[in-house]
Amino acid sequence: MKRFDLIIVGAGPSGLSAAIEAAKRGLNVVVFDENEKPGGQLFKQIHKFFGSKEHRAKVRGFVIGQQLLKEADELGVKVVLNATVIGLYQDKEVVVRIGEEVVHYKADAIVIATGAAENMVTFKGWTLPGVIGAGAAQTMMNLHGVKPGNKVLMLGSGNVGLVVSFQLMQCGCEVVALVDAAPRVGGYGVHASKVARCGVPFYLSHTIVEAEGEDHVTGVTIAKVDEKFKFIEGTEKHFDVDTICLAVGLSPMSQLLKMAGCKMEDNPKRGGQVPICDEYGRTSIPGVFVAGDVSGIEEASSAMIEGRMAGVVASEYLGYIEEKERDEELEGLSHALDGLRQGMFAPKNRGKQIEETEEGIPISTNLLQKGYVSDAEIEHFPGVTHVVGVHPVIECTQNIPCNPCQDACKKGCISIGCNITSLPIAVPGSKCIGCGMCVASCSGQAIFLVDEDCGDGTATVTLPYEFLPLPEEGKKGTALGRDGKPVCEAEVVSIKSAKAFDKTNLLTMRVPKEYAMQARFIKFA
Amino acid sequence: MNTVNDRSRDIGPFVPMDDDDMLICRCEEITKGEIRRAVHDGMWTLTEIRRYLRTGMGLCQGQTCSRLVKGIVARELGVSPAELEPATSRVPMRPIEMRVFANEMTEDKEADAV
Amino acid sequence: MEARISEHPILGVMEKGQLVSFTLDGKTVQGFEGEPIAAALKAAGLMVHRYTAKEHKPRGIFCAIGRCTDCVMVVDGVPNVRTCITPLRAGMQVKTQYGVSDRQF
Amino acid sequence: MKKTAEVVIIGGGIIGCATAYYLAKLGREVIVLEGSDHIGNGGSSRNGGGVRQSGRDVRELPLVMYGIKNLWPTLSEELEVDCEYHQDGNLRLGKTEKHREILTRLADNARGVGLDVRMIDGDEVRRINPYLSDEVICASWCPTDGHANPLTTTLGYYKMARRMGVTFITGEKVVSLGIIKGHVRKVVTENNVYEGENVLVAAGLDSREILTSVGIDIPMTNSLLECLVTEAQPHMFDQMLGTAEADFYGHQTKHGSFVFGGSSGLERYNKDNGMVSNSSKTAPCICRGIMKYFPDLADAKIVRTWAGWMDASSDGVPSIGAVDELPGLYVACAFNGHGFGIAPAVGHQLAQLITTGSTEISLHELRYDRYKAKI
Repeated sequence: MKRFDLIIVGAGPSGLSAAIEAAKRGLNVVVFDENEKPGGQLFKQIHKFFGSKEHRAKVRGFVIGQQLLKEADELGVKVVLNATVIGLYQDKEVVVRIGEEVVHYKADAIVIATGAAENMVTFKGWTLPGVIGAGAAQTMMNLHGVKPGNKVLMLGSGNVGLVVSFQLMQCGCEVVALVDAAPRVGGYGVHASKVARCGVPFYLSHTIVEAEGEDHVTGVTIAKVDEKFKFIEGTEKHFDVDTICLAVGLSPMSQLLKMAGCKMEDNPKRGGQVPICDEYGRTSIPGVFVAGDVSGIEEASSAMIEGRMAGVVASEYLGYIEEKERDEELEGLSHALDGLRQGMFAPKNRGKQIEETEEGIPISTNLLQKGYVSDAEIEHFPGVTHVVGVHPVIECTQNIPCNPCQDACKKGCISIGCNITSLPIAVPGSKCIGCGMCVASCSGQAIFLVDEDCGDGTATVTLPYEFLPLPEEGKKGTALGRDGKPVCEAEVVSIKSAKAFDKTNLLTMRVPKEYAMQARFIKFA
Repeated sequence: MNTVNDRSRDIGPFVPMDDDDMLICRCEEITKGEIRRAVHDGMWTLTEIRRYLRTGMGLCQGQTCSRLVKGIVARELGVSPAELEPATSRVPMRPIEMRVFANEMTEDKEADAV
Repeated sequence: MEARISEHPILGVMEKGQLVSFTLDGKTVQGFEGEPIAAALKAAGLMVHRYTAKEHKPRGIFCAIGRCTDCVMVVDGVPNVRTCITPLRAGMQVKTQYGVSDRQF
Repeated sequence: MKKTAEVVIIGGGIIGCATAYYLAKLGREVIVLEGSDHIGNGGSSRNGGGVRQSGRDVRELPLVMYGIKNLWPTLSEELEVDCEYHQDGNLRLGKTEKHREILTRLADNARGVGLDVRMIDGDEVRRINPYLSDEVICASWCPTDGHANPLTTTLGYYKMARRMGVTFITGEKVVSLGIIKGHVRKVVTENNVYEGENVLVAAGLDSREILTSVGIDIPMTNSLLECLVTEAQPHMFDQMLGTAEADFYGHQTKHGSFVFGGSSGLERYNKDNGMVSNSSKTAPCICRGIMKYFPDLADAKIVRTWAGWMDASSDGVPSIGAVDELPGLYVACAFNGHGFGIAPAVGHQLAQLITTGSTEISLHELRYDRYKAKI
């Protein structure tokens, strides 16, 4: 039987990262993935990632996927696609369906990096065509270039629901509402804000009563729920939609591990049924390792580090490196992982209600309940200052592990400091030259360049714009506030695209100066 | 480790609910009411529910409904979902045609396949 | 094909295979070779892929990655084909599935 | 928690559940102890669903014939569950002259005890089941055989017995039995001690170790049997199928899926890792076997495979009845992989035996102490 040092199941961020680390150290590695394309969810993630440089921050997910694949390929890793691992048997025998055959392989070590599957919720009509998972929407629009629908209601305000809502708008769908049964937005505030300012209303403490339609979805009714998640009569709202998107969480896809006989546990903090493993992914079966969402739901950025850890641990397990080298590597990787697991959204804070930032500033209640920071609240944050001339307004209001903006400004206008989760500060006395690198670099699209008074009664606001078609200079539109509601008329002054901006166009609009601190998006008739 | 489970423990009567006709297992078209009723008929483990009703035994093998079924059974029994052991995972992880499953690659070709 | 995204602000113009013809319940439809059958059908405006065995209820795309098996149809005479992960080829005969066959109830 | 009863049954499989049900019908107080976490977790939910008489040893035929005549036809109504019982005959298929010999001998023996079973040729086989390939040259045909759903039947017995007041305790692994004044009364588990006037050991292969504690031995060993099930397919046929070689057996279920069992020849030597694990080699082998008989099923997709231990005795026939030398003790084990179809009759007769001391169908040939040296 053909034998490998290391068989990896899943060519997503963690699987590929494990493969790279192992191959670097001389292991003979093969990666099997059931999909036609590698990269796991990375190729559906078209937004810029958070984190710092070591986490590949401000690089878009699908580009990270391309980078990982290239690196793996250069190291001689074999990535076999359309290869479904159908079973994991005793003695680390892996049976794979490849094309029209099944093949038996042996491995000295196995890394399971099968990722996660979407959770679902039930409501009347949930089986109708047109009710789809958020992942399905991403797959259709970002992999296959087909719009999942025209008018969409999104259920779920976690990062997936928020990011996918934005992606839906980017490909030309209308998102009529974002609904969540929880009383607070679950995902990053910056993701919520960029959706809200496009005009998507948020309905927290609401959920779906019924998906309507005979043969497919033609409408949806939502209603408010009480603390026990029971519908409150008389609060029903109807929307005409053709698509309902469900983004209600993920569960580890750990069936292969259970099949292999790994000790498992049901751990709600890690998202469900997961293998019992140590911090480096060692399961109860010697030589079987796990990495990424399969061992606990997190972000792709942490999955990549976990993958690298598993690759390092497997290398030592098979004698390709000494314990000392392993421990040194793991120390560095642990440090990187710790960096990502900080801030208000850290796994350790799951389920906690955080009332104020690390700096002691109250968290915006509007942000949590409606998806945007109010005009009054935004003034409390250290990134928001008022100085003469063009300057960055950094509307980053939660402690999340992310710092590209600090590096983006060569003039030192933005500072986060060594604590990656600190709120960015607009540095007093610094001189902004209006280059816009900070606007394009902010993965949360939370930085604006504002000239509050151009001297002629107008102000200019430069905002990140990732939609098509790009408007021409001079085009008139309506400026929308953070809440997505019209605030005033606006005119496009310029639209800048540059390679360094990586598809984030900088749209500068002119508005009456009294709206300089309100106008945050522009809509064209 | 198995845990002693006296199936005569009183879990209260079956009380009909408004959404008992809600479909839970999309493949086998099993409703919430059927699942709740089965719990009261003594099916207290996810394995028993599955064997009795076919939930999670359809084409998708429980990929979609297993978490939902777990929640319903746990509520009916008055325990936390984490206490319920999920049904066993079985080969094949995805449906596979008999002709393909039957077609095992010969050893001389294994190296070329990857 | 209005459901097709002609140009995406981030992804640009997507690379696709050749435009080919296939049939849906006997009618000729077009799609790109190699894309999932379900993507071609979605672009052609199809919502209902099958009707269920017990309740005869309509189903369509749900997970789009081959897990939920809701989008199965009868393809070239074979029932239960997951259209979301089966690549389209010219001349395929795709039929709405009723229960486990293409015979209407 | 209840710890004493008139009857303590060890084993919550179909034998234990059916016996408990019929005992409860006769007004007896029963406790059933199941070692695993689930009712019906052994062969009861892992078999191919055959409810057949043909192909069986003549010693067990009277019992199974009794069940098919008197119990199976009304079982769904009685248990208030769809047992999916079909009585559409059993084809035991042969592809070679050697197969014909085996099948003819079995058929002749069965006719000797009054079973309607006859040999038919390949063409007649294909008239009954047109999907069978030309490789089939003969079959034994028993029109009163059939199949049912082992899962719903087993759990149906459990449900009704429980409803009638039987106490079921799962996760209660029996370690030993205890004798009090010459009478088997005590049942010791890992956690508790139970007591009954009568104790029935129906714990499959584990029965051997349990019985050892009171000095009774039933020679048994284990063998791993594997099964698989396809996705639902359009309706094709209703017969139960088997082969002379026993390389596969099975049927199409009411749901449309095909359930097939089979072997690779390696089952006696499989390695146990603490779980009942499939071998990587068997399912492909079963598929190849099936396709020789049913080429049309090549595109049917397998959705699930599983394995189960069979409790095999040296003569291939179960041990059922009272252990005369130890009053209060009864056994029902070593069903050799075909205990499902016979289970209702076994439960029914054991309930009679435990309650009245005698049975309608003689169990003499199935005595626990019948095993003798060959010379």
